Amino acid sequence: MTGTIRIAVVDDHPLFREGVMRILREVDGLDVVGEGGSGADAVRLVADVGPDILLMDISMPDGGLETIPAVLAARPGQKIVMLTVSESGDDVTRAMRSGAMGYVLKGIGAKALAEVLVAVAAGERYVSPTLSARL
Amino acid sequence: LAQNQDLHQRVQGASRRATALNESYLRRVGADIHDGPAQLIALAALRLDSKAMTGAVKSEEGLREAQAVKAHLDDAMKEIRSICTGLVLPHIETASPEEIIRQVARTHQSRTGTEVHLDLHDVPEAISPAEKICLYRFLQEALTNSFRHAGGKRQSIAQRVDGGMLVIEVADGGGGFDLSATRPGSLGLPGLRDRIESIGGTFEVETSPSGTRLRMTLSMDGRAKA
Amino acid sequence: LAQNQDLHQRVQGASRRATALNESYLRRVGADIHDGPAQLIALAALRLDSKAMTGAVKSEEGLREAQAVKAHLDDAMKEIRSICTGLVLPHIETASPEEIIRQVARTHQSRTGTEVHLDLHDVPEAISPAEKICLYRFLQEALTNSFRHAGGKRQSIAQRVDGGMLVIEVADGGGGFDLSATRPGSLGLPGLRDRIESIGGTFEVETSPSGTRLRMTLSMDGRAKA
Ligand SMILES: Nc1ncnc2c1ncn2[C@@H]1O[C@H](COP(=O)(O)OP(=O)(O)OP(=O)(O)O)[C@@H](O)[C@H]1O
Ligand SMILES: Nc1ncnc2c1ncn2[C@@H]1O[C@H](COP(=O)(O)OP(=O)(O)OP(=O)(O)O)[C@@H](O)[C@H]1O
Ligand SMILES: [K+]
Ligand SMILES: [Mg+2]
Ligand SMILES: [Mg+2]
Ligand SMILES: [Mg+2]
Repeated sequence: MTGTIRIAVVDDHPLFREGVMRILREVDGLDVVGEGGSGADAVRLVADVGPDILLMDISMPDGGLETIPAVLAARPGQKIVMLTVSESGDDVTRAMRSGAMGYVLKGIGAKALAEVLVAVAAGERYVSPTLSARL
Repeated sequence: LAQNQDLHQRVQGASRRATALNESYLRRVGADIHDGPAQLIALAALRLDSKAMTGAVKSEEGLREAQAVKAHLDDAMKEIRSICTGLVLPHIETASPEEIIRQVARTHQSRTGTEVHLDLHDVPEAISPAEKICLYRFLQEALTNSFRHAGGKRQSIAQRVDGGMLVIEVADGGGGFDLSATRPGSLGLPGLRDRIESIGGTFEVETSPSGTRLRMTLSMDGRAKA
Repeated sequence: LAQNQDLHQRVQGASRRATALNESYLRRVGADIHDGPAQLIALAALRLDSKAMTGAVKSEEGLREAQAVKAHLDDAMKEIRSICTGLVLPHIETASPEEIIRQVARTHQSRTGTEVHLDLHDVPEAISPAEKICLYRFLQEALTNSFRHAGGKRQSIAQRVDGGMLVIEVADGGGGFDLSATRPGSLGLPGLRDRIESIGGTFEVETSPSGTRLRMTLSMDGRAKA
C-alpha cells in the first residue's frame, strides 16, 4: 500500500459518525478527510476534498442510494462504500448496480471495517457475507 | 339498495382508515428503532473492536469476554433488523403486482432457505396503493405461516383473473390445521381477513391434512390487464 | 330505525376490531423488542462491566473506551424502553378509571418534569376493558401533545359525569393551533378520533390562542357511579 487511504464519512447520525471517524483515525494507513450528514454534503465533499473512499449511510436526508449517481457524476470513478442498517436485498442490488464498491452492515466491528476499506481502496468489491447471497 | 351501499361503504371506510393509521404507525415505530437504538448498538459494536479497546485488553480471558459481548450485539442487531423488516413496508408504490409477488417470494426464499413456486397469469398492470399494501401483507403472512406451521413444504403463489376478479392464492403441502381451534392470541389470519375485507376484497381459507390454501380475491372492475 | 342501528353497529364493529388487532399487534412488537434485542443488549452491557473484562483492560484509554461503549448500550436500552412504553399498555385490566387517570398523570409528570392538575368528580368505578384502553391512549396522546406543542403549560385533566355521559377533558394553556392546517403525517389526533368513535364515544377539540382542550365523552348507560 502506497500512502494513506483518505476517507470521507457521511451519516446523519452525529454520534455514530463521530465514532466511525474516531476508530478509522486510530488505524495506521487510514485517515478521515471530511464528514457530512446528507446526500448534498456527500456530493460537495467528493468535489472539494476528493477522498479515496466515500463511506456513506443509506437512510439520511437526500437518501444514500439516490446520492450514488450524483456523486459519480460529480467525480467519476469515486469509490463508494455503503454503511447501513438496511439488509434489504433490493437496497444491496440497487447500491451495487448504481456503482457502489462496497456494502457493509452496521454492527460491523472496527477491525473488520478497516479491512474492508483497505480492500476497496485496492480495487476490490465487498458485500457483507450475509447479504451477498441475495445479489 | 342505496342505503345498503352506503352502509357497506361506511363499514369499509372506518375499517380502512384504521388499517391505514395502523400501517403509518408501524412505519413510525420502525423508523424510531432504526434511528435510535439501532445506531447506538452499531456504534457500540464498532468501538468494542477499536484499537484503543482491543489493544488495552491484556488477557486471553478478557479477549474472549470482549468477543462474547460483540456476539450479543451482533444478535441484537439481527433481531432489530428483522423486527424492522416486519414492521416497515418496502417501497412498493411504484412496483407492479407482479414485481411485488416476485419480491416477496425472493425475500422469503432467501430468508428461510425454502422454495416458492410461482404460477402467474394475466397479472394486472396497475392496482391501487391500498391494494398493493394488502397484497404485500397477504403474501408475507401467508408465506410466514407456510414456513412456520407447514415446514415450508411445497410453497406456491398462484395468480389469475377469473370472471372479472383478481385471484391470488398462497398454498403449501403441510399438514393443515383445525380452523375452529386456532391458538388464541394469533393475529395473522384475523388481521388478514379484516385488512382484505376493508378494501372490498374477499378472503378464504381452505385447509386439509394435505395442505393449506389462502385465497384473496379483488374485483377488477374497469382495470387494465397486462 | 332498526336498519340505521344495524348500520351504526357494523361501522363500529369493523373499526373496533381493527383497533383491537392494532393494539394486540403493538403489544406483540413491544414484547418482541423487549424479549429479543433488549435482553441481548442488557447482557452485553453487563458483561462489559464484568471483572473478566474490566480486570483485563490495562490502560486508562482502554477503560475509558469500555465505559463509552457501555454508555452507548445504556442509552440504547433507555430508548428501547421508551419506545416499548409508548407501544405497550401497562396492566390496566384491574385498574379503575381514577387509578388510570392518576397513573398516566404521574408518569407524564415524572417523565417530563411538568405538572398535571387533576379535577376529578364522580369517577365511575367500572368501565369496560375497551373503554379503559381508549381512556389510557386518550390521556397519553393528549398530554404528549400538551408537552410537545404547548410547552406543558397549565396541563390539566378534568373528569365529570354530565347528563348520563362520562366526560373527560385534557387541557393546556399553550398557544393553540390551526385545526385546518395540521402537519400531514401526524397520527395522534386522527388516531384518537377513530379509536374513540369505534367504541361509540365522541371526540372534540377546542383550541384558541389561549390554549387547547380535548374532550372525550362516553355514554354511562346503566353504569354504576362511584
Ligand atoms: N399454513 C399453515 N399450515 C398449518 N397450520 C397453519 C397454517 N397457517 C396457520 N396455521 C395454524 O393456524 C394458527 C393461526 O394462524 P395465524 O397466522 O392466525 O397465527 P400464528 O401464525 O400462530 O401467529 P401470528 O399471529 O404471528 O400470525 C396457527 O397458530 C397454526 O396453528
Ligand atoms: N396541545 C396542543 N397545543 C398546540 N398545538 C397542538 C396541540 N396538539 C396538537 N397540536 C398541533 O396539531 C398537530 C397535530 O397533532 P397530532 O397529535 O395529530 O400530531 P403530532 O403530535 O404532531 O404527531 P404524532 O403523530 O406523534 O401525534 C401538531 O403537529 C401540532 O401542530
Ligand atoms: K491513522
Ligand atoms: Mg441514517
Ligand atoms: Mg401467522
Ligand atoms: Mg401528537
